[in-house]
Amino acid sequence: MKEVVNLPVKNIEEEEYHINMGPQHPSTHGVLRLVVSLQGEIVKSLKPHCGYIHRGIEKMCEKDTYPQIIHLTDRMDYLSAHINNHAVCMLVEKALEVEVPERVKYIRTIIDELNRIASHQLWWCSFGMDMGGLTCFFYGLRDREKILDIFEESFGSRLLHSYYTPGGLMMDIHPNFQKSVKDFIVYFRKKIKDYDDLLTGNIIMQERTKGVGILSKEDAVSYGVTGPSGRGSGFSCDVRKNHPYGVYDKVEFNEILMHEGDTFARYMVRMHEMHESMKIIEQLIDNIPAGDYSVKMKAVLKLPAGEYFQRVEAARGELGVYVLSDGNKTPFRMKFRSPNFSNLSALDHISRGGKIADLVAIGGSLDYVIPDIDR
Amino acid sequence: MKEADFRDNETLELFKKSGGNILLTTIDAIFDWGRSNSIWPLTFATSCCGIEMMAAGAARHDFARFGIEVYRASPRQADVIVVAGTIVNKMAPVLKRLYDQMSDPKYVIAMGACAVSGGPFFYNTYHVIRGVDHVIPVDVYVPGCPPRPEALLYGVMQLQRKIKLETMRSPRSTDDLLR
Amino acid sequence: MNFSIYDFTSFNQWLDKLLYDNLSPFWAVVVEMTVIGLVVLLFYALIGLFLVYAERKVCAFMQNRVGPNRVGPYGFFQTIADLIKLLLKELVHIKNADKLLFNIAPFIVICASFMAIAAIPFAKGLHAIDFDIGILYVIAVSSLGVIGVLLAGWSSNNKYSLIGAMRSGAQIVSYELSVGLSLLTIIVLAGTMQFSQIVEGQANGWFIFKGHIPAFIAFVVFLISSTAETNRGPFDLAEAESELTAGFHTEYSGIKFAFFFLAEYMNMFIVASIAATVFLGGWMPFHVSGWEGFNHVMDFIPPLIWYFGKTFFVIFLMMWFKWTFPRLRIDQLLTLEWKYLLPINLVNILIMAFVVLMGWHF
Amino acid sequence: MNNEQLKERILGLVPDAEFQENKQFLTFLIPPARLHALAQKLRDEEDLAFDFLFCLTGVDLIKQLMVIYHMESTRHKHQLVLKVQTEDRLNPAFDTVCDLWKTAEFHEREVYDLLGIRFNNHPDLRRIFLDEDWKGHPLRKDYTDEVNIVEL
Repeated sequence: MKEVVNLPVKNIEEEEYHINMGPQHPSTHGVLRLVVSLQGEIVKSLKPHCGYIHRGIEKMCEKDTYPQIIHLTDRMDYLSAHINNHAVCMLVEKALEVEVPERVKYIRTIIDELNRIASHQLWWCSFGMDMGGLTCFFYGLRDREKILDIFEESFGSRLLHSYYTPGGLMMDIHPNFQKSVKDFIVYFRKKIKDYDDLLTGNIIMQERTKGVGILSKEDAVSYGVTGPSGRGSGFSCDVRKNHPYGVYDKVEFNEILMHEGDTFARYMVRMHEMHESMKIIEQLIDNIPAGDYSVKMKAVLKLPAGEYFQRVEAARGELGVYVLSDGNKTPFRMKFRSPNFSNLSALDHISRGGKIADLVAIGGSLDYVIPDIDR
Repeated sequence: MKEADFRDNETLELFKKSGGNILLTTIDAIFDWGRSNSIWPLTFATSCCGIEMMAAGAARHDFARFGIEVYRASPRQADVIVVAGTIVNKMAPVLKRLYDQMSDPKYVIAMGACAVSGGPFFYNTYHVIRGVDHVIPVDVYVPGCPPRPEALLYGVMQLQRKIKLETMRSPRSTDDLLR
Repeated sequence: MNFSIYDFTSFNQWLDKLLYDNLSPFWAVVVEMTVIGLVVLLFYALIGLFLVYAERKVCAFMQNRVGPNRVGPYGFFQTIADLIKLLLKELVHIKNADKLLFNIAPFIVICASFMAIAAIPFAKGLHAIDFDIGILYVIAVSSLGVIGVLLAGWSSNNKYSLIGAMRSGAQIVSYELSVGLSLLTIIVLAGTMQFSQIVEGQANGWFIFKGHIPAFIAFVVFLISSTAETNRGPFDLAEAESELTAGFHTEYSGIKFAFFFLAEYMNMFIVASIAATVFLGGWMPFHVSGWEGFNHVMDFIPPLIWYFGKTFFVIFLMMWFKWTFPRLRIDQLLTLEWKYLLPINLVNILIMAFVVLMGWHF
Repeated sequence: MNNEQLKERILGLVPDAEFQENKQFLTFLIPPARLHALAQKLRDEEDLAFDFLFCLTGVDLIKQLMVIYHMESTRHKHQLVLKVQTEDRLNPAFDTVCDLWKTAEFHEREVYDLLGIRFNNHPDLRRIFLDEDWKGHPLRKDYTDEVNIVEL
């Protein structure tokens, strides 16, 4: 007689349903892969798998000279390319004890802030798209083109500029620069109201984001969630305030802090930051001092042996650059502390218990740029 | 751009010279007209070039004019995969799989220096595929780091031109055509 | 023999007579049905293509773009190019998919929308069949489509598809209620379910005006719930692109995908024409009692123009929704239906019944 | 707390910590065995309160392997750098700190992936960027790969 086999009875309630989001998925903003365990529509847990765009930039840096490295940093977080350049330039300047002219500091600060606005505009586009409002995408990109026009006028490139060099700038700003920036501020002050009308005030959007994906302040600090995402949880992590660089110590601006820690708070922090950035630019644009746009540097830059660290506030959070130099023209070890990498680590924690749609909204509000995670 | 400049590469049109039966050429013309005017891209971007691809779809450059705005997230329904950005060793099998999942006829545009040749990540790195043509066949290369949206549009128009030369007839050898 | 674009009854009678005079009754019926079928099929394809084009232009207009303009004048042949391409695209056979159901699903979806068109009156005398339970028929038939969606999701052997199908099932089953009840409100007022009589009943004023506030509420509820029933944004959870890549039709390619694509637009056309017929008077011109001259001018505009004008107005409203609102979450979607629309609807019917009883309507 | 006081405090906690000169940060090289206990104290004690680990770097010093912890106190705004080293290049291992700072989980996985340094008690120590079957650890100075690397 055949033996009766007792198959293990599975409890359907406890069974999990795994789906792969990515590497090609519209809401992962690139090639991130999230393995999501679902129970019905509810996210039980998720595991991020990175590395689908890991290009080994840190290894390349060990063979490249410092001016070459600047070009690689552009391609990490391409949406805040200038700010990444700024970090490396300041690090080299600090190591060589070079003081850059005031004019350079002013211009760098203005362009950093323009870059931050452009980045937040693109975030708004993609956040709107993640929420299902496709028109947001076009509104945001329409206004972003205006900033790209300013960039193109001054340094001839739209996205990756490598405009900063150790010791100053690649070239002087275009004579029209001040006028076009001022025009843009006037234009964007008007247009940002559209953003509020279209998405911020929308009942569906508010229902979907308020109270969703809550990240407490303690967790934000522990996970190292910085930038607008961290400030949405009340974590005062603005490098511009805490460790001022450029001319941030000379301008008046507020560090936007919200304490709810939900998706809507992260959204609102970015919306307010665009206003703050415009405020900073307005204070600086008329006061750019005359002078050289660059100081004379040696042809081959050799950093004295030692360790150097530079922190800047990129559009998505704190970017840290660590260099261990052995006195050669190339770094011995270079490490980028990328904001998105730490922000991503919190995704599992904050999206548990939400729905799939919440996961998408949370991902949009963390605003990750995958090449910056993978480097 | 002037029409003459656009057509400065004449090798493509040589393929058309070989002539054929009127019924087949008419059907060819209709099919090619349909295919070339409805190229739906796959939503796929790996890095910086993806942003310029988005910009190409946005209000200023608006590649909906060519009927390309129907971004399909599912590879089954897409016609062209615009490889926008670096492809690394870990991504290569995924890309191959995406390409295999697309239904024929399918086309590939390699957008940006990374996809064309590895670009800035050619030397001293251990994880980058130097050119996406090592993984999947490429129809049009669009150089630039990243290419401007206009460049992508130009690439798409060249792809349309290429599609217009497709035929159902059995292919002839290149020597035959160039004679 | 006088044909007029105001009344197609005489044309129908002439055609009917012609066929019966020349053929045996059996063949006359066969020919009649074939002709009607072909006309409806052609109409279906044309409207579908036009709607896709219209949507692309409307969304371009809302997004500061120009939309298709390279293929033909103003890009008018864009959708024809798309159709040719989709027809010629490879049909991917999915391993481990349920072959029969996988292949049959798009046909169910398209047949459901195809059948619903039959009952809709386009002008006086211009409809395929005039049921005395026309509204009931349309509601019943149009909700058959969900079976196709469920089958597509189930048989694709794809997890995204399954989630999309389940969402769609929950959504359509719930919103079907609101659609039915909001139409019921008007049936209470009209006292009939036959489309031709409903339209006739609006000769001296459209129901949305005749029925006071309850009719207007019913119209709004119908608009919301019919948008949801057609799986369009902001209720496009079944295909939610940013969440489920393409939802239930993730695995479909070529012409089968085109069927889903077309069915979506046709469903939109159908619900829009029901809205136009039941609430906005169908092909009836706009009349204000007492203004004879004005009414006469209105009568001069052919009913087909009235009908399509109203339908496209409603379609434009639905496109406007889609391109403005972000998508709802599944629990909010069900909350909206069961906690808000349904109670509002039930109360609304009571009020309407009361209004009709007291004779307060016009 | 300024750097002088902080230095006294740390040396009080770990007498065998080696102070290193650095212009920017207060830097200590500490024995690996004391890492976790010290990190715990650094995070939990009221006057130290280093709650924000803003960078975790692995370095290959050719002879040794080193891990660097950059930390900051969000309350007191002071910063500190800890280093741990090992000469064991075959089986390097340190204690994990990801139970103290959750951000360390990903950073330690990165260090493991690129430098091959193991972290004891880490909950999920897998490669994070490279494939599971990838051979070697690319950021090591002795890493060679004739197939993939084109030297300039």
